[in-house]
Amino acid sequence: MIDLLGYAAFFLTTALTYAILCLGLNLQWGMTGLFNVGVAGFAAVGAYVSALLTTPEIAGRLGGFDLPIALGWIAGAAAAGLCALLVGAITLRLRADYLAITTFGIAVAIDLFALNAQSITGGPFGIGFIPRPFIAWAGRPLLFNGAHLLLTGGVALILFWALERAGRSPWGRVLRAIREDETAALALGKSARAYRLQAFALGGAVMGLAGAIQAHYIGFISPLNYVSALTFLVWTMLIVGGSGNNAGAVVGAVGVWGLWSASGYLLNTLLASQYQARGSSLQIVIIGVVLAVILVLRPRGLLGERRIVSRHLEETGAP
Amino acid sequence: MNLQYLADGLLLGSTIGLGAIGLTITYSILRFANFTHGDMISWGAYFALTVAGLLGGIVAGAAVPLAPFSFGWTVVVATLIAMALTGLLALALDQLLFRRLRRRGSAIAMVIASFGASLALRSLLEFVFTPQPTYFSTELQFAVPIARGLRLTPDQIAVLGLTLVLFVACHLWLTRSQIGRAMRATSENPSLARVVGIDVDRVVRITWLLGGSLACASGVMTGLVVQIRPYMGFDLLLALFAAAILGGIGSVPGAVLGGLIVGLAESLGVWAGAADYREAISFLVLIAILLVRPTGLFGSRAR
Amino acid sequence: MSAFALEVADLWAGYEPDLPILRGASIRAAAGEIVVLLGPNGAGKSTLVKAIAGLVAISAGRTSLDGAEITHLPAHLMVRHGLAYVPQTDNVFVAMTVDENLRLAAFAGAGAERRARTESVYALFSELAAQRRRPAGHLSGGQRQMLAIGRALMVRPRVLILDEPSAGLSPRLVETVFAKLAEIRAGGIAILLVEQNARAALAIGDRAYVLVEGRERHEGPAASLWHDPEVARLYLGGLAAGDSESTP
Amino acid sequence: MLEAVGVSKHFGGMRAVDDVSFRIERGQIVGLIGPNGAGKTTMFDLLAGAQRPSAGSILIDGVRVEREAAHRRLARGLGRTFQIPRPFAEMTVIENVLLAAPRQAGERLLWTWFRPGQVAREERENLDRARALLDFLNLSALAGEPARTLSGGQRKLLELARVLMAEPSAILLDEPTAGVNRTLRGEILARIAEINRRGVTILIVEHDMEVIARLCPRVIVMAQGRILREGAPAAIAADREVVEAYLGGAPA
Repeated sequence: MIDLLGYAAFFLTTALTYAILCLGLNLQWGMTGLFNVGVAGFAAVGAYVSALLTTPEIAGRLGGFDLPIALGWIAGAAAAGLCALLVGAITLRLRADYLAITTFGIAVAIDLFALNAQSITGGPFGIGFIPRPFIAWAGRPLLFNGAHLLLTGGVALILFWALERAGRSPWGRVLRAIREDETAALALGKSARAYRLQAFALGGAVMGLAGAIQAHYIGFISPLNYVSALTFLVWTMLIVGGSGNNAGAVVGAVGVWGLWSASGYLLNTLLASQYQARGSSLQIVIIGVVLAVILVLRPRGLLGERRIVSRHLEETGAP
Repeated sequence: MNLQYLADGLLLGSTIGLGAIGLTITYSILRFANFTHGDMISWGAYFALTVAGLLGGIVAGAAVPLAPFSFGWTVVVATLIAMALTGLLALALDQLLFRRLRRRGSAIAMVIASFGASLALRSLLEFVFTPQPTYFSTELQFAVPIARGLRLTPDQIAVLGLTLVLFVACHLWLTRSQIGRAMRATSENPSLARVVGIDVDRVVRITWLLGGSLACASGVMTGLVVQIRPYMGFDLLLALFAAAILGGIGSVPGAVLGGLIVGLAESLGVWAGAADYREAISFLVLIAILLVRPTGLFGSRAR
Repeated sequence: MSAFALEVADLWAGYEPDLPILRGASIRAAAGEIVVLLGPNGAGKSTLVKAIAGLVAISAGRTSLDGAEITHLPAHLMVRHGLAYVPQTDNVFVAMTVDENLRLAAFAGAGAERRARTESVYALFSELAAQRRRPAGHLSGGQRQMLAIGRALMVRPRVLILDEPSAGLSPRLVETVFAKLAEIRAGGIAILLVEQNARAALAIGDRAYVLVEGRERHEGPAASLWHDPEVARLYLGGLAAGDSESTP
Repeated sequence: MLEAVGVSKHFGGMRAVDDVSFRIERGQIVGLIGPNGAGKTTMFDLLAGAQRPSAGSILIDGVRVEREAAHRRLARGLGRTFQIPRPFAEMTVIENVLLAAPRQAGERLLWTWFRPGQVAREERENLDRARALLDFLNLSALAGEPARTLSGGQRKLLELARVLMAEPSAILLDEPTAGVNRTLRGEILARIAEINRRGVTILIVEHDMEVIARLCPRVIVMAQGRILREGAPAAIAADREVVEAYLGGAPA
């Protein structure tokens, strides 16, 4: 029973870190219509920056500043946000599919950097000994995982609130207008470029924060964590949950993470032992099929988008 | 920079160019960034590998290398069969997935779908064949000197030759055949194409078939001179996009030239000591072209 | 069967289901006849010819060629049935050469037959012959219009529909293009001509319809229409008619 | 209050608008008509600021604005509608109107978090105005529906509501009844007349002569980039030169 609770806390904590990634993507894609295939790259920036700042000093590698974890989180988010701002400044004027290709390229470039800049990132060996919050309770899994769940849940809740507040305000209304018809939004005097850049950078920062949280939860990062499969998983979560809807992003993250874990468990039991090492490939195939089916049959996802943007409108009753 | 780097760059560039031909044709007609093109390259290589293996088992002696090359008749025949198979795979994917999204008129949903399908296809290969690299032949090949400081293996020369042949064939197909002209017309203006009597749905089907078989050819070539891995096509994808955009979407000569430029740039990077960041170089080329001239070298249309 | 090459009966069509632009339009064109379609802006002239060509969904009514129904035929099969349509804008493939534009016509027969047809187009539009290897994007506005018409003729249509071929052309060029239409008519083709430029169109036309609010409101021989007070009323009548209503 | 002085616009060798001058006084409602290609749309774009004139000047309340961008002219009180309305199809009707409120505090990201009170107060005020406008234009029943469900005529009304939300003192209307059925057309005309009665200056480009006749005591006719006639509708309708201009080609 205790084991099960511990696992549940572990499962939910992991799912919530994905939910945060998903919230970032929802701001970019769901609300603003910016196609980002570099989710893994932005998460990696957040994770590595935070890890470099907070780990103890190690010979032969830059960093090791031993700073507090909270500072690492903030720096990780800021670095990823800055990165998104740069990429956005160059590419947001391009057609949607060129943006997709460029963000794809950014993720590849970040991955290469993580893999090869050994003196900074630890190369293929990654960075270990990343300080974990509540490490004193590591011997008591339930307490440790429970505390992490509370922490991650708290951060997710604050982000959810902040993104709902922003997204369901006149600001969010402009984002939605730009997504639907840029020319018409311009005619109303709304500068599409500035709003897009804000949304893209903020979304990147949220992804960076998620990357940092994950890194400090697991205590170890390596380039293997930030392959395109991560981007793909987050996209599937958002599409399944319902893009354009923050609650959908969270529901999708928990649901798809559940499906992912369950399929991993099932494949492990079902596959003959010589194939088990390859099981994770089959997991990806399963998620890919889920994505395709949702796109074809239910493109709005489980929850879909709310029709009314402004929360003030809901507060004052039916319009 | 010595000649050998130049030769390596040309060789790499011609495999990129070969892959980019298929990408640029399909991109211009299907009108979305198709991330599965890279995986069609991998699937094509594995199709060819499997068929060649089967043929070798059936026809005794067919697998004996055709001197001076490292591969035998089986690979040649298998490539032709695999091209057809990959074309059919691409067409099947269209019928199952992309056609339904196209009807809804959402180009960006097609990009998402292709991104997902790409990962699923690649993982399926990984599941069946394991991530371990494999080869058409384990025969050792000795590079022959071509000029001072420049050596190429016969296989590499064959790849250069085949790129040239396929480039000319594609170019002739698009400019001389009726269906090729219909494809160009569709890529330029689909609604006018309908008005002049072109069956656009048929053009789209042929485009998938052609794109798949070209991807397969590119996969076999890459497999011959490098190795066969489930990720081989995906790792090439960024370079392919860079080459196709650099050349101008829809331009076959542009794709080949773009491929050569990207290949040479990567090899220049290797020469300059940035071997580990080779793929990032195609990204830099891509960013540069998007900043300076998003329509590409041969592109005329603002798309 | 019907004596008319093109027959349109009580056609309803539009871009959105709840907003029909055509409201029961009926027109006819006989072989060897130029029929002019006039009307104030927004009357639905372009929509009518697009609906006939299969580019706008038809909700009710019937279109037929020499008596054979073509109402819901997909656009790309229209040329096979003998109907060629020349859109108003973007009507040539600019990245392809003049020759290639002509050869695109998919049902122009093979080999010798197609070469003969190509040469007859070049004979009709001699200006194009000199430019046959150049991309159509390099042509002038008038030459593009000729190329678009030439390409339509490649399929030897029985009905040729032109949507404002005079748009953007100088008066002299309009005259040249319209003179060619008269030549084409001599070959026994029915021509349906949508025009803003009524003066020039009525000069070569045989018969004309005035379309108002999605249906034909007036029909008559082209020669007499120019001075028909009814036509002036259809264009500007509202100004006088509405005036009395508005006075409080 | 709105004045054009010697305004010309050349595209290459073509003179789309050629030395056009007119003056519209505060509170007037004027029709701008002419055959296709007469330069009406270009003139309209020049007034609204979508294009810059090659020569001449445009004045709002005596201030020269021909170099100012469209949204600056809106700030001076000159609004416009589009011939083909572009509502945000998936957004509700009322939010389409709310979006048009200029310079909203809630459009700043940081203020949505740190000045919620101000944002909420402003949004409530805007909501009241938007509801009143929808009432005025008989769209209240549809306020919560996505704009894509509106008919062509209702879209025209929404377009009017959007431009009114910016509280302009003059409005340029581009074919306010094109593609609208007869019943709704009457309603749109009545609303335009009412807007004008409340003191808003209006210039209408329209092909439907009946609309012009019912709304505008004064009509300007353009042909081939120039002003051909100016006067009362009935006199214009009887003018043979105007008729010939409509039937095409150069006046003989």
